[in-house]
Amino acid sequence: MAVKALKHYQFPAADTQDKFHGNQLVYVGWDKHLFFCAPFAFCLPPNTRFGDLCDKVLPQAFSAHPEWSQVDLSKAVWKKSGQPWQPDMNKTLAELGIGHKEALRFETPGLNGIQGSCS
Amino acid sequence: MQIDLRTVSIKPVRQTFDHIARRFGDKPASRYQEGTYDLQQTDIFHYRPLWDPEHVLFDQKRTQVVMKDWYALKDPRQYYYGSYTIARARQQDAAESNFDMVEERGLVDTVPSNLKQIALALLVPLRHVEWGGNMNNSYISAYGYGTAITQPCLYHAMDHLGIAQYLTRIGLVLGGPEALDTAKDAWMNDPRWQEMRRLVEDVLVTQDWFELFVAQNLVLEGLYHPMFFDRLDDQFTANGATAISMMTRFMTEWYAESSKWVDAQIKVAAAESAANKEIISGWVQKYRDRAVKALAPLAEVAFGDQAGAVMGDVVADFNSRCAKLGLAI
Amino acid sequence: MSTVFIAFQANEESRPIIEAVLADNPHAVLHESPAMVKIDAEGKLVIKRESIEERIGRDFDLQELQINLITISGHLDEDDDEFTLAWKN
Amino acid sequence: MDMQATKKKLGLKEKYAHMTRGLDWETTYQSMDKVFPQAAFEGIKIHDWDKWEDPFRLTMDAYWKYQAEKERKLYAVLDAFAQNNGHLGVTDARYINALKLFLTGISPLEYVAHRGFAAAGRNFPGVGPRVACLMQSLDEVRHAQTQIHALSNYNKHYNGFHDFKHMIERVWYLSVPKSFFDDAFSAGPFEWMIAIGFSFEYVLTNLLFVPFMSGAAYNGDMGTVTVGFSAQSDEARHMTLGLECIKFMLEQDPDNLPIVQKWIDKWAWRGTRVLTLVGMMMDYMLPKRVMSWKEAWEIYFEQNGGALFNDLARYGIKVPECLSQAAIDKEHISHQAWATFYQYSGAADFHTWMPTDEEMDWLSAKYPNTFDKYYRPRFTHWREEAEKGNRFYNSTLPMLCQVCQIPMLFTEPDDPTQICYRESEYQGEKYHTCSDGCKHIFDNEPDKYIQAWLPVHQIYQGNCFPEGTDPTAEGFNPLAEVLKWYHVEHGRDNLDFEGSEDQKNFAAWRGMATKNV
Repeated sequence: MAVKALKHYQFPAADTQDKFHGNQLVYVGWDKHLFFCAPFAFCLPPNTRFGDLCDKVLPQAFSAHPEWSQVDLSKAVWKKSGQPWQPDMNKTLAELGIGHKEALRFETPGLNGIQGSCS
Repeated sequence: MQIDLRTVSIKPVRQTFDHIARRFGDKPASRYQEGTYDLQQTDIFHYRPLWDPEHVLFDQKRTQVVMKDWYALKDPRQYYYGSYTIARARQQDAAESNFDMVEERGLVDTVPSNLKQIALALLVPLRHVEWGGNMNNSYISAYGYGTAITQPCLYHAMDHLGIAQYLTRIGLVLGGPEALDTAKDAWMNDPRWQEMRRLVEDVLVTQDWFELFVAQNLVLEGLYHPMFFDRLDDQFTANGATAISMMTRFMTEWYAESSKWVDAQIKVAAAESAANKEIISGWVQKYRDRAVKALAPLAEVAFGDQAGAVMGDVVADFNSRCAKLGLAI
Repeated sequence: MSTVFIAFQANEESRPIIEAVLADNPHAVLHESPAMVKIDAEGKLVIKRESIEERIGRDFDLQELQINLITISGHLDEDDDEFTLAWKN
Repeated sequence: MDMQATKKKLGLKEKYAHMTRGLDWETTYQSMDKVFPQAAFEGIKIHDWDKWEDPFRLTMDAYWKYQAEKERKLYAVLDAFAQNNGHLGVTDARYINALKLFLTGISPLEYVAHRGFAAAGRNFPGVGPRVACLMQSLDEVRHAQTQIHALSNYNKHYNGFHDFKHMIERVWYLSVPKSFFDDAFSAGPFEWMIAIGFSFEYVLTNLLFVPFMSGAAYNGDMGTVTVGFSAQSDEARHMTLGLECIKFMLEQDPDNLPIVQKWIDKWAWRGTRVLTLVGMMMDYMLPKRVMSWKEAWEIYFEQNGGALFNDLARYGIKVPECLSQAAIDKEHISHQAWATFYQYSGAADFHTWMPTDEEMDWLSAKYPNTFDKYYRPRFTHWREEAEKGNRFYNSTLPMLCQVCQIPMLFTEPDDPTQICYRESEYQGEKYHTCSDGCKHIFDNEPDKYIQAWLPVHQIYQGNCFPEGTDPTAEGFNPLAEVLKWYHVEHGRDNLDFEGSEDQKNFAAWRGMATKNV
């Protein structure tokens, strides 16, 4: 719907990809693990290999959780924009069609957070 | 356990907020300073206003006047809300006793009828001019830049509302509710008021808020307040209409106080740069000439054949005031 | 019927006002919190100038209520004699 | 004299009518459209501004008189509080952190409210609402200043109060309240009245000023309490203005209903989201608690707001749909927010901590359906880790909601174990929101919300480092540089309460007061 304004009202989006110096944003959330209060935002080159995201980037963010050591991301159940999705660890974000500001989530069946509280 | 906290002598970690300390050093700051400086946001705004997409919410570009630091425009009275309302409450208390005295003692009946007619013809329609003053100052308070000037402009706006209401009471005391209708009719239709109304309406649609400040607070007030609440007031007192002077005491005191604040703003802004001086001087000339023209027929009602001389005096005083403020007019 | 309410700062000036409100509105319920007194009433609550004046022994302007008022709920109607809060249905 | 006897003193209503009505006029030398350029663009139709009712009929002289009386009392309390080291009388120095959030997150909004109401007070073509708005504008500058003056004394003794003006424009969580007010002030005058006059003042500020301030009293802070209650006494006028404004729009033209309903839906939700911060202040930051957030919500929002919506039903106004989610959220949001601030305490301007056992028991009793099941295990774990010297600080930036700007911490209405993700696309770009309510707001006005200055994205764009910082230099620590840009002093203003300078100073000063040395 159009904004009702007194004069012409159109402004560029504040967060388009060109403003991130060659990088893009990707969000990643670990479902049923509210220990981390919200999904994370990462700023990465589009040619980042998905495997590198999993092996090098995500551990820094998630390793404070006592269950992280049991997580095998290659067996995680992924969603992209809320839809079931299967990543290929050898492909890059760009090749996998993970665009700027894509939201990814993963579930780790069998791991239910601290004392099963989904924390 | 009883704790006697008063006996504790502790050394503060800091004396004031950092944004105050950056301006004045880390020493105890006044309530005016902490309640004024840098209160308005300046840097980051989320959305452009729907009502003015060309600017951000608080934008220095809404006037042609340029200041390196808008907080140079401080209020010599150092009014923050508390000190402002307490000062006005004291004045309204005095005004209230004056109105009570006039009403309870029936002092209006002692006013010579020709003077009563002048008061009805001039002071009561003037409430609409005051209302314009309220609107213009609320505009500045909304769209001006920097709390140092936008804050006192709101106080000034409310003062104008207060004065409009005192003028209304004068109308009610002198002529009852009908006096207000008569005055409104004069404001809308009497040829003697039309130049004034045209000027007020033209000022109402002025976009540049500093221009508005100059037109309203320096020029318009600088001419009609001395004329009505000083010269005309002298005439009331000299000729047995002290009752009216009693009811306008608030305005006389108020103008003496607030014009000093207006002067401080103009002086600092004009001294900032040659460009500011030129712009402000130009505005003064433009509005002064129109205001003089608008006041001429009203001066005749007030002063009869003395009108020209009185107007001449008022304008001469105004010109010398502007010269002292560093304007070239 | 919905509840209206009014709350005052708990202090000496509010005391006679609260007494007057409770006397004039038998259906009103008093709740005391730290530093605050809240009065709830089904449907309607009326504060009468006269009742307050009886208790303080001087003239009272209902606009003086504002000095110690904390909050209200309901539509307000105020004249020289009464300050009324009500929901219209 | 006979004249005197027959001249009846004018009643309040009559007097007020003379004092305001008729001051304005239909302009003819300039068109009314030009004098009031903002009156029509939002689509609200007003046929007769004289139908406006002014419930509080304050003339300026009465305003000055009563407000000056309030100010005299208030500043007497503040002076006494400062002279007697009143800050040492609070129950527990943890409490002071709630005040930091108040000064950095709320007082600057009072200031924007002042400017916004000055604008509304200029822009409405009716004299009644204009005068009421201007008085409110004046009250709002009062609130900003009295809060600053009350907290000025805390600033002298505690960290985190020191640079509130700088922080409101920059710090990540302060963009939540700031963007709320920016959103309202950038809207037209009628929407502003719904946003602030109605939703914020009528529906929401009671929750901030009444139970929270009563809590401040319970925690021994008479300075703040006096400011809070004294401010709220003005709110009684403001709420009445907000309610009157909404009734007026609805009565003037049936075409106004859908516009007003859309604004009510939007602002009820915007406000509810901002109140998340207040919920956390009540449940976690007041060492002695008067009532839980949930109880406060039930009394001041559900009962009071419910009465209001019942009343507005006769105009066809429906209870905003999003509020059914709020009824579920009331059991969760204070805990979710505190968990967020606890883990991002490294980037905050106040201290956090984990509740004690006794406090957790209170939370279980107040939140029997949720606290033990979802939150106690997490909090106990964090506390144990902290005791082992392993205090959890999250240093990866969170994903934010495009509209409310809160990290995406809220859970699905039907599943409190699952983060709620909502996604929209506009002009080929993806936008994420935390709830149906926020998504709806985005989808209604995408051109507005795509401009949002989202703190996390701005950090990644490199816009949040001190001038002259070189992000390519060796050893560049982005988070440290962001804190410097915020003017948050690492190790002093942020991190856990345990071990903080505030904690040490308070204990030492209290020790001086209770011992003979």
